[in-house]
Amino acid sequence: MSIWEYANPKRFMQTSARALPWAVGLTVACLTVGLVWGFFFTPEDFKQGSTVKIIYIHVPAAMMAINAWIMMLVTSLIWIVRRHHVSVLAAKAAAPVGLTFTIIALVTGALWGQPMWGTWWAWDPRLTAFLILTLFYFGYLALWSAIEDPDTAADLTSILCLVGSVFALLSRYAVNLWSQGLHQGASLSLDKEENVSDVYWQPLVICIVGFVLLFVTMVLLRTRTEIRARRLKALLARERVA
Amino acid sequence: MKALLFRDLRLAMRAGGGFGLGLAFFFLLSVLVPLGVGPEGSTLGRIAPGILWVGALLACLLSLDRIFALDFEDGSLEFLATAPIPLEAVVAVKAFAHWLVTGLPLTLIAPGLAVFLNLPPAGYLWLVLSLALGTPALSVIGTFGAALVVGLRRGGLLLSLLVLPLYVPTLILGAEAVRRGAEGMAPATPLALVAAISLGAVALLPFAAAAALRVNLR
Amino acid sequence: MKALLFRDLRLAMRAGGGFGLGLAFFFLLSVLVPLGVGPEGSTLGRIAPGILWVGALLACLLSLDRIFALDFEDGSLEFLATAPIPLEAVVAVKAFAHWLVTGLPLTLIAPGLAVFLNLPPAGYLWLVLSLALGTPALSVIGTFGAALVVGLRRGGLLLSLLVLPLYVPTLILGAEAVRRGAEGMAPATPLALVAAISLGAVALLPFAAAAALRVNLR
Amino acid sequence: MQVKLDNLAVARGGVTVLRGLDLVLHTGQALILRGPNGSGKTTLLRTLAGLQPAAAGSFDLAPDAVAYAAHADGLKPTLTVAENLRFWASIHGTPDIDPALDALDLATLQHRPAGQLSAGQKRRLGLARLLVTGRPVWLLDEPTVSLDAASVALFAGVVRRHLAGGGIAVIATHVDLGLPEAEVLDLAPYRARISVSNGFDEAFA
Amino acid sequence: MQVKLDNLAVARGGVTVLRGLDLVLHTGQALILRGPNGSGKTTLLRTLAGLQPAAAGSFDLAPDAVAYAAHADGLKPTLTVAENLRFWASIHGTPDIDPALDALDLATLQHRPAGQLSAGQKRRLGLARLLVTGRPVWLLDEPTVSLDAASVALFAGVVRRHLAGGGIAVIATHVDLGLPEAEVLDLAPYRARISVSNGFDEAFA
Ligand code: HEM
Ligand SMILES: Nc1ncnc2c1ncn2[C@@H]1O[C@H](COP(=O)(O)OP(=O)(O)OP(=O)(O)O)[C@@H](O)[C@H]1O
Ligand SMILES: Nc1ncnc2c1ncn2[C@@H]1O[C@H](COP(=O)(O)OP(=O)(O)OP(=O)(O)O)[C@@H](O)[C@H]1O
Ligand SMILES: [Mg+2]
Ligand SMILES: [Mg+2]
Repeated sequence: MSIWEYANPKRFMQTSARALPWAVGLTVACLTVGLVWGFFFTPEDFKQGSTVKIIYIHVPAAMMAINAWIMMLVTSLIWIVRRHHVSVLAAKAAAPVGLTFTIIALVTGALWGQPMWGTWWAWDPRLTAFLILTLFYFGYLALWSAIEDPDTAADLTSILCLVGSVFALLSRYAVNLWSQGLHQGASLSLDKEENVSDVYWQPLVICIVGFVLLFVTMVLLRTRTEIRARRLKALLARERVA
Repeated sequence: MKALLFRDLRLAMRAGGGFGLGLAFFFLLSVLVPLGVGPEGSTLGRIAPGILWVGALLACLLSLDRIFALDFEDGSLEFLATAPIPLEAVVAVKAFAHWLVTGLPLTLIAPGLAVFLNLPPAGYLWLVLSLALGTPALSVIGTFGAALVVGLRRGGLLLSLLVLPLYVPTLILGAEAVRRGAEGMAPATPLALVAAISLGAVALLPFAAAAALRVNLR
Repeated sequence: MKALLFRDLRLAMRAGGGFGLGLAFFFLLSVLVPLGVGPEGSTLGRIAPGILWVGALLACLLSLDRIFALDFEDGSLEFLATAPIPLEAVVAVKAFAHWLVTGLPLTLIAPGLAVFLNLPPAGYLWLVLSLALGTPALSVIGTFGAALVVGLRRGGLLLSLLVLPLYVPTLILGAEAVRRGAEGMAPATPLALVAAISLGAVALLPFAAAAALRVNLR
Repeated sequence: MQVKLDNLAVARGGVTVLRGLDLVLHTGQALILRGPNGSGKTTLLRTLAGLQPAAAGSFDLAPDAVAYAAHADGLKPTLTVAENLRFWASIHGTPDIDPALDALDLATLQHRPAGQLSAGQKRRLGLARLLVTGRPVWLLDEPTVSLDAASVALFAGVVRRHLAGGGIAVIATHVDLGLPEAEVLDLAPYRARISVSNGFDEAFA
Repeated sequence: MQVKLDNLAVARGGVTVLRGLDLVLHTGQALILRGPNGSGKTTLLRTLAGLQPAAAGSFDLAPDAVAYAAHADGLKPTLTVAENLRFWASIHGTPDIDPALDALDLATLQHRPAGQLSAGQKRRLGLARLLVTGRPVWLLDEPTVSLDAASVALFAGVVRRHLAGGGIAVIATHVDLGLPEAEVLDLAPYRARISVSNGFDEAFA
């Protein structure tokens, strides 16, 4: 059996129905452990005080915001090449989730920026690139909602997602050339020495896993909703004709 | 194809066509910003490269929805899609016509408007050069955006929403080149990148745009 | 009349309608200007009042051509002109609907965008106040402009050209009020003038607009 | 109720196309305008509807007695059939749209967005608007374009009922409407000849 | 030259409207599509023109053999009649527009901007475009809308000459075109019945 079998809506509904309870359970477990550990059982930073704990939301949200877009890119490609409906509906389902993560990252970043940098917002490359990502999410969603016919919408948004990804990447480089950064670099890389100290690191990893699971759960749920909405629409259309 | 180009140019020149209006918008923005921001010369000089580029970008943007919408509404686009020229060529010709009507005049008039905004003299050459290299990208990207929204009634502002983020790299790099030029630094790197974006966009986006058009005509 | 208002609002909310797009444009401009101008906070803070006002103005401007053009194209406008409500009331209702869909949300979202542009904190209150008092003028003046160009195919950019000069006083005074507020000076005089312009425009322009409409329908 | 044309001339694009129209229509009467393409039927109807001034002569018809149906139907594609109709009904103060929906057989389509109708269905909706205006004088410009035979008959019935209820109808058309009782006016004799007699100042008519 | 439909089904807005169309048309043949409003004539013509995919089945008709005339005429109001036509002529590589102008009696109007034509004159210009495409298969959607009787006859002559020259025409119409030799296809029997058999997933056709 090939993996494409799961792109059959019926098949997908069955499998996802079985997977969902597990996904929900794991998500709740990871997030509870990670956040409680992070918020209540780690010391305060000597420099940042308790604001350092924003990291447990900010960093996972920021990571997932980018990964959600990447997932949308992949599923959009699958739709363009193989025309599996579940694939493109998963992209559609992921967009609002990704957008929410993006906004969470922006808001937590802003809350963090106020004590750390003395401003809610600075035109730092990473922040700017993130803002542009937000724009792409909005554009993508706006295009979906503007088109009536679902297949037309799927095709056009997939093309937009593809082209948009290229330009998002270009923006990232352009922005680097344009401004020096305030924001810290990657602190979770494996090959670097100066990772965040262990006390912060372990709960952070759990939180990141929790956010990944949260994303998967949300996307599964929303994809199921999209499939149902699509069926409902077909039923209504048929009733109209009858 | 030549027929299509000439028709588009002729339509642009006729009453109610787009020629000159992009230009007018560019002009008005360069006048409004000093009115809004206040008359201090030094501040204006500092923001001039950015404002001029933003102005050029908006002027392009505002004329985008003419590219396909009119042809769609009166049915010509369906006839063009069934005509013996590939849709990719139609898209490329339309982008080129848009550039001739918008991007080129903008580039030529920009130094004049830079005077209003107090751009330092060292920046003039780079302003013209960066616009000349960057506006083709704006036209092609815009044509792609217009192809995406062509089926929708008055996609105009949705179009802006879709296209503006795509314009970001060109804008940043173009304005950066002018700024560096105006401050006496070397503007070669951003300028080369702007040219690269233009080339890439011209080479690849017509295919994406034609695909989008086909979907929209369905 | 209430029916007309509700229809216009409903159309704006439907797919392809104008709601949110003016907002999106305002947002985009506030983001693009720093990208063009460069990231320095102090420069941005200085130009913020002007840029925000120019942005609000352009966002209004871009949604103007929807006011009558769609109704004209599908023939509704002729039917409305022969309907038992005075054309002046039609114009006023349409201007009001435009303000509800564009001016009001702009006013509400402006403080959020001011963050991006580093507006000094003292300016926030005056920003909201000046927009609240000034955007009705923008809508009414814009409706008048839209009535002038309604017969022309894609009058969009011609419309900009006609309306922008009419927007100038509102822009100058509105931005000045915010700038004074941001710098801790008294913003009362320009603010009062903005309010006066709005009142005058709301009271008088619907008559001019209705006259223009009648001519254009001929 | 009557419509009276008194030596009326109508112009389009600065050129007079019809002149010398003298005519009285009474309650219950229908008039069918005939004439080749470009003879000025649309121009005449627009003038009677008060949308453009008469070039010469005059006519007696209050603008608020007129319901005009042009080539374009004035439909909003994103609103449903019922929403479109209800809007015009409330503009004209008509409380109920159901009679109009039934008269043109639109009841089953009423929840469809107007943009998704076929050409003939759109046309039926456009004609239904006439009923909710509640106005006595109908000016119809090629009302049966795109309609199938059954709908044309339906429409003829609607017009007949309107006339019976004391209405008046002026209809421009090229095809047979199934209204044999209507008077037919051929516009050919009224075609304006070009006269240069009154000198250059006719450019400022 | 032939057009072949093989168990073709066509859909609009995600709903199949016609199915089971089997049909062969040969050189010189004209087919008139009849069916009430909303029966799917426009949808069928658009599908044959290659503008939308077939919902099921297939048809044999090269896209570059087709000239499609829709409800909209594709005219630019600011270009003159001759300019409009010359554009389509050069797109299709036809050197000369005079025969087309003469065939539809547009020669006297050729320097008028298309926006200033009356409804029927516009339509004639739209039909003239068919002649300059030089393509053998004409797909016409209600071509005689707004035409007066003389123009309808003119148009019938044009179609007849096209057929005699080895062409094919498929024409959707509600009125009589004066082409008694054409075959008539009533679409009623092909109306798609609703089948629920293939379960929910037909939503993802
Ligand atoms: C609105 C403002 C902000 C935005 C949009 C933002 C965005 C981001 C993004 C995109 C990442 C990258 C995640 C990744 O690379 O996978 C990140 C990570 C991070 N941010 Fe922010 N940030 C903001 C403000 C701040 C502030 C004010 C601080 C603290 C002073 C901060 C501290 C961090 C840290 C420590 C990381 C983890 C770095 C890493 O592991 O890669 N951020 N943020
Ligand atoms: N906008 C315009 N500007 C100038 N002349 C026009 C305009 N519209 C129509 N005309 C011309 O005015 C004359 C009358 O046009 P009108 O539309 O009234 O004709 P009609 O009888 O309705 O024809 P049809 O049967 O084709 O609809 C025609 O010769 C036409 O070419
Ligand atoms: N854009 C659309 N979206 C969804 N459904 C549509 C759309 N356009 C038409 N339909 C529906 O599809 C069916 C077929 O429409 P079509 O336009 O092909 O009919 P037609 O035979 O051309 O009718 P007419 O004689 O009125 O032109 C109709 O029921 C119509 O309501
Ligand atoms: Mg007419
Ligand atoms: Mg049809």
